[in-house]
Amino acid sequence: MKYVAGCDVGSLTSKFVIMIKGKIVCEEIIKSRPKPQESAETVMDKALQKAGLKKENISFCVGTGYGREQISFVNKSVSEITCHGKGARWLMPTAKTIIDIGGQDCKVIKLDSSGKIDKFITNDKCASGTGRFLEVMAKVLNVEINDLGKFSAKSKTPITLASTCTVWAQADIIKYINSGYSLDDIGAGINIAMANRVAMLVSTLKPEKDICMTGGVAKNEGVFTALEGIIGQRIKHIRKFDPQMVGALGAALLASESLTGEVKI
Amino acid sequence: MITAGCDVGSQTAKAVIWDGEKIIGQAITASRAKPEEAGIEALNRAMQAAEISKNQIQKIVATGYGKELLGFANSTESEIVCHAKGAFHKIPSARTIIDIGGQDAKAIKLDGSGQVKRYIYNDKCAAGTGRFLQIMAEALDVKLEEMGEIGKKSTEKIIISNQCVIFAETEVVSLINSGKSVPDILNALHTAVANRVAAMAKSLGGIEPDVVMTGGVAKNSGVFFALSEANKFPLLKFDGLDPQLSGALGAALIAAEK
Amino acid sequence: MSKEFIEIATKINYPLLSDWKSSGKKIVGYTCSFLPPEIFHAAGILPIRLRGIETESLNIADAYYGPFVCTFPKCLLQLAGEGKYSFLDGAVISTGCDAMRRLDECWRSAGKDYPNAIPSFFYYFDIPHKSDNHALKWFEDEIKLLIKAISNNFGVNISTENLQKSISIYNKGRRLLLELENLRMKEGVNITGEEAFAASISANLMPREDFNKSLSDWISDINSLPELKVSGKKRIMLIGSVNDDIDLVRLIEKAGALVVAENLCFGIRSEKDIVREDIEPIHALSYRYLSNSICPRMFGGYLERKGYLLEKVKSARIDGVIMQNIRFCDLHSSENGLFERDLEDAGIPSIRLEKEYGPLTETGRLRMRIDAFLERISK
Amino acid sequence: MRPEIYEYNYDWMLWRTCVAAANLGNGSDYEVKKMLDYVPYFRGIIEPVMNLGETGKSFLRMMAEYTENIVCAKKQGKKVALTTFCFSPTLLYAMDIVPISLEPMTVLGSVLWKRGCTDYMDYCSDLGFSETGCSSQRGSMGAYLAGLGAEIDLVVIDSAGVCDTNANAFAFAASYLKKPFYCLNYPAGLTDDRSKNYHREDYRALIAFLEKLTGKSFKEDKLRKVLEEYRKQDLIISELEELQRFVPSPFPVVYNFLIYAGRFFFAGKESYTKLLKDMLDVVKDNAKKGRSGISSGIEKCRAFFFYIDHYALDLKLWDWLDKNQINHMGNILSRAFGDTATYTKGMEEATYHIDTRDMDHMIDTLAEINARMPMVRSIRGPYDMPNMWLEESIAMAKMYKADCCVYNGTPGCRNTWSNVKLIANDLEKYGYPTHIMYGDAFDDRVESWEATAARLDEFFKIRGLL
Repeated sequence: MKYVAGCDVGSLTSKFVIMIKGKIVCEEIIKSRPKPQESAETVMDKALQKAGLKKENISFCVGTGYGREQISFVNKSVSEITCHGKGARWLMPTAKTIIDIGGQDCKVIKLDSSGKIDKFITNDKCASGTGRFLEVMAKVLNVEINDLGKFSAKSKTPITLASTCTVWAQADIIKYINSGYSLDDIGAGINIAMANRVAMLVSTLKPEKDICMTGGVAKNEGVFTALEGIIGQRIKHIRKFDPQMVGALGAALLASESLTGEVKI
Repeated sequence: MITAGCDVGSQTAKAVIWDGEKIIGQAITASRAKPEEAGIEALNRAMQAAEISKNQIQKIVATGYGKELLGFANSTESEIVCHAKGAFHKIPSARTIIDIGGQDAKAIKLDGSGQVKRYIYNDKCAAGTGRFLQIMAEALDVKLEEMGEIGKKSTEKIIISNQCVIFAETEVVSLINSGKSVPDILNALHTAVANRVAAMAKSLGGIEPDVVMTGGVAKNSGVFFALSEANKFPLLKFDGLDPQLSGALGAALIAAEK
Repeated sequence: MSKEFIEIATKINYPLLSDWKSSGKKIVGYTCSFLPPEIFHAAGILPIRLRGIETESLNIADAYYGPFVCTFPKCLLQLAGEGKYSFLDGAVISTGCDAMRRLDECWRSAGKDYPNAIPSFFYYFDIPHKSDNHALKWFEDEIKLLIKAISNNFGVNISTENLQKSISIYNKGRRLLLELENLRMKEGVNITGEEAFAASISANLMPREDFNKSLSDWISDINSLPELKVSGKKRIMLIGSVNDDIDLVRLIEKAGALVVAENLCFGIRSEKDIVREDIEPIHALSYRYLSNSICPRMFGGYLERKGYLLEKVKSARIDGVIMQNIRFCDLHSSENGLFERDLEDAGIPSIRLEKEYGPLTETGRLRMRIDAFLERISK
Repeated sequence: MRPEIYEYNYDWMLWRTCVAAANLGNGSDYEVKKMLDYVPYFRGIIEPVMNLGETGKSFLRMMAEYTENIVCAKKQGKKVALTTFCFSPTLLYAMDIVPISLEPMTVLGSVLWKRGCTDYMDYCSDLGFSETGCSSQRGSMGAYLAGLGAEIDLVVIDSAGVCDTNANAFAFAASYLKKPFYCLNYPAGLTDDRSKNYHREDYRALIAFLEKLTGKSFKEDKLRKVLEEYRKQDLIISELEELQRFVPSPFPVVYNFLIYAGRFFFAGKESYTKLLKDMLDVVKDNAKKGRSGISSGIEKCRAFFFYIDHYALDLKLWDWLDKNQINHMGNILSRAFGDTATYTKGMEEATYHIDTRDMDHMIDTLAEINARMPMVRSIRGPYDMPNMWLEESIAMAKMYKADCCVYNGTPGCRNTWSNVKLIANDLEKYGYPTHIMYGDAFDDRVESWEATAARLDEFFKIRGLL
C-alpha cells in the first residue's frame, strides 16, 4: 500500500492530506507555529494518528506554502499556485479559473484544458486582499472570523471602506463603530472591500468558466457573493471538501504523480 | 475638586482620577466593541482604586477614538491636546511628545507654556503603530509585553524594509522560514518602528528637546532604545506613571480647568 | 574578473573611488540614464550613477518625502543624509520622473539639516519628455549650460576634442557591453545573468577606461570558461523600472532559471545605442540621449519600446519575461501592464512583480511568485 | 467591473443627470423638495447646487451642454479629443474638436453618483494600468477604455514635465486605444526667454499635429471670437476675486469650484460667461450688505487650499466648511494669472496677455495661457523657485487673508507628495497653520469622509482657528 501526502505550511494555518490510489484517506489542519518545521511535524503527526498510519507508510510527500523550504521530511517542494491549481481541478474537473485567498497572498490561477497553469496573478500592490485583512478586521469588530461572512446578508446599506490599506481601514472601522453604524453594515462593507480587491485581480486575468474559490475565505459567503456581483460571473462552490485544504490536496496529488511517474490531472 | 479623564482607544480604555493635586485612581482595561462599556469599566476600576463614588467626581472629560460615545462624560477633548497636557504636566521641560498608541503614532510639538504648536500623525500605510507590533507579536508567538526584552538578546542585524503591515508580516514569515532567530527579528521590528516614528517626528521641522515618549509602546524597551539611541534623540519617560495613561491624565487635568 | 564587477555592483563606496579621490580628482553623482556622463569624463571628472543600495532605514528620507512615493529617490536621500555620499564633489538631479525631480528640493532641504549631506556643486538638469525637434534643441542647450556650469565650478575646460575623445571611449564600452550581451544570449552560455548584470551596473560606476579594460579582459576569458549546465533551465528576461540589485537576478537563477537578457534602467538598455562620432559632439550626444525612448518617461514612445522588447525576446529565445517595478512607479507599472497584454498575446509568458527598492528582503514573497512562474512555463 | 455598469453609457448618463437636475430647478420649492425624495443618490450634490439658485441652474445647464456636445459629437462630424483639466480647451473649441477632460469628468461622476467612479477606476487596474496612479484620471478613463463613452479620436495633453503621473495615464490610454497622441512638455522655468520660446514652438507643433489629424486648418475668426469671450470671462473673474478679498468674504464656499470647473470645461464659451455673471450678481449683493457668502452669514475663519480641494462623493467638504463657518479662499486650481487679475500686479512677466491682433499673436496667447494653467504653472519646477508653488501659495494666502492652509490631493500624486512636507514646514514658518489631508479627492474608499472630517475638526480646533 503506497500512501502519498501533501503538506501545506502557510503563514496562518498548516494543512496535511494523505491519499492512496486517488482517494483521500484523511485531512488535518492546525494553526501555524512560528517555526514551520514544527508546524509541519505537528500537523503530520496528527494526520497520521487520525489515519492510523506511521511516517514510514508515506512513500512520497510534497511540501508547499511559505514554509515549504523548511520542511525536512518532504521529498519535493512545489509552489502554492501549482498545488492549488492541481487540487481544484481534481475536485472540480470543469474548473478553469481558481481564486485562492490565503493568509498572506491572494492568487488567481487560470488553467488550460489539460489542467496546466495557463496564467496566474498575485496581489503585489497591497495586502488588503488577503485573509489577514479579514482577520484583522474581525478582531476590530470583536467577532469570529468565520462569522464575518454572515453580516452581508443582513445589510442593506454597507459602508464604503478604505480598500487600500489594512491599518487605515481599521482606523476607518473604528470611526464607523463610533459613529453608530450597525455591525451588519460595517461587516458587509469589509466583505465588499475584500471582494473589490480580489475582483481586480480576477478581472485582470479575464476569467473563464468554471470559476471556483479555494482557501479559507471561500467560506465567507459575504465575500463570495459580493465577488460574484462585481465580476458578473458565477463562482462554483467546492462541495464536500474544505476549500482551505485544496493546496495540501494538490500537493498530495503531485506526490502521487511523482510516485507513479504518470503525469495526469 | 475631583475630576476624571477617560481615554478610550482602539485597544485599551484608560481612566485617571485627579483630586486637584494628584492622581488618586487609575485603571487600564481592554477595549470592547462598545466603547462606552469599556469606558465605564475603566472608570469604575479607577474609582475603586481611589475609593470614591461616581457622585464625588465633579467633571469627566473623554478623549480617544471612542470619545463621542461616552455618554457619561461632560465634554470631549482631542487626543492630541490630552496627551500634550498629560505629558507636559509630568515633564514640564517637554517640547516634543512622541505617542505611539494602538491605532496611530503621533508627534506633538509644544511651546514653553504647554500649548500645542504643531502635531502630526503617522503616514498612511505606515507600520509605526502599536497594532503593527501586536500583529508581529502574534506572528512570532511572543507576548507583547515581552517583546522589548527578548529583542535585546539579538546578535545579528536584519532589516525589515516593507512599510506595509501585512507585507512586513510576510517578510517576518520569510525570515522565520529562513531560520532567523526571534530576538533578531524582534530587534529588526523595533528598529523599523523606531525609524518610521523618528522620520515622522523629524518632519515637523526639526525635533526640539526634551522629547517625551508616551503611549503603550513606550513600555517596549526595544522601541524606546532604538528611538533614543539609533535616532540620536534622547527620550524621557514618565516617572512613576504608566505612559499609556498620559491621555487620560491630560483629560482629567482639563476637566479640572474648565 | 566578474568578481570585480560584483564587488563594485554591491557597494556604494568601493576601492576604485577612494583611489580616484586620493589622486585629487573629482567625482560627480547623477540620477538618470538620460544624462550624458561623457560631459564629466571630458572634464576629467568621474561620473557615477547614484544608487540606494546599503540603505537600512528611511528615517531621514521620510522626514522630507511623503508616503506614496517610490523608495528609490528616498534611498538616495537617506544615504546622502547619512553622509555616505560625502565623497561627492557634485550631484546632478534631473527630471527623470516626478519623484526623482523632487529629489532636488528634498536633498537641498536635508542639506540644511545634515552637514555634509549636500555636495557644493548641486545642479538641476532639465530633460524633455519627448524628442521632437524643439525638444532636442532644448536638450542640446541644456547640455551646453551644464558644460558651462561644470567649467565654472570646477575650473576646467571641456574642449570639443576632449568631448570627442570621451564619446569614443564611452562608445568602446558600449560595444563591449553589446558583445557581452551577445555572449549571454548564445545557446551554450558560460556566464550567469548575475555576472553579466554586475558588469552592466559597473558601467555606470567605474572610470570608463578601467571599465573598458576589465570588461574586455573578461570577455576574452569567457570563451575559455566551461559552459554552464543549462539543460532544462528556462531563459528569462528581466525588465522594468530602476533596478541595480543583483540579488534579484540571483534569486531568479537560484530558483532554477537563467537570466539571459534584461531591459532595466542601470542595465544594458541605457547603453545599447552608440553616439555618432562623425558629427559635432554636443549635437551627437543630445541626439543619442534624447531620441531613444528607452524609458516610459518618454511619453508616447510605447510602440518603440514594445518593438525593442519583442525583438530582444526573439533574438535571445526568451521563455518568459519577468517584469518588475518599484512600488509607486506608475510609469513602469502601467507600461508593464501593456507589455503583459501584448507579450501574452504574442505567446510569451510574462509576470508582473512589484517590490520596494533596496536591499532585497521580500525574498519570501518574490520567491513564491518566481517559483510559480517557472513551474508555469516549465510544463 | 460589475456587469450592470456595462449597460450604461457614461457620457449619456452624465448628460441626462445634468439635464434632469437643471430642469428640476424650474419647479416650485415644493416640487423640488418632493423630487429630491426620489433621487436620494443625487441629493448630496443637487441640493447644495439647487440652493445656489440661478447660479446653480446655470452651472447644471453648462454641464448639460458640455456632456451633450460629447454625446452628439460624432453625429455632428466632429473629432473627439481626450484631454486633461490643465490643458486649456480654448484651442480645441477654436478647431471644432470636442474635448473630454478626464479629471472634471471624474469629478462629475464622483459628485453625481452614489458610488462615484470607483468601478471605472478599478476597471483601469483590470487592464493593467497602475493602481497607484492618480484617481482623477482613472475614474472616467475607465469608462472610455471600456467603450462606454464617445469614441476617442485623439489624445492631447500638456502635463509632461508637470505631472508625469497624469501624462502617463493619457499615454496609457492612447497606447491602449491605439490613438494618436500629443503631449506638450514643460520645462521647469516659466518666464525666461528659453522657456517662452519653447512654449511657443511646442504649441505650434501641437497645432500642426491637430491640423494634420483633422484635415482642417485653424480659423482666425473663430479663434478671435473664442479669445474675446475668454477676455470677458477673465474680467468678470477678476472682479469676483477682488470681492473675495473682503472680510467677510461675500463668496459662497462652493464658488471657487464653479469658477475652475467652468474654466476647465468651457473657457471661451458663452454659457460660462453666463454662469460667471450670475455669480457676480450674488457676490456683489452679499458685498453690498456686508454679508458673508457662508449660509449663516458669519465667517469665523478663512482657509486657503494650497493644492486641490476635496470632491469625493457629494459636496461634503464644502458643506462641512459652510456649516463650520469657514470660508474657502481658493486653491491652486482657481487662479489663472491673466494680466487683468489684481493679484498679478508686479509680476507681469509671469502672466499671460490676451492679444487678438493677428494669428501669430493669438497663438502666442494660447501658448501663454496654457503655460499658466493650474499645476502647469506652479508645480512644474522646484517648489521654492520664483513663480512656483510656495511663492504662489504664500502670495495667495496673504492676499486673501487666509488664517490657515490645507493640503488635499490624491495618494496618486507623486509630484506633490514628494514635497508636501517641505512646503507645509515653510507655510508654518510664514505663520500659517497647515493641515495635510490624507484622503483621496476622487475615491472615498481611501479614507472615509468620517475620518477626514474628524481630522479636519481636530486641526481647526487645536490650532485655535475656530
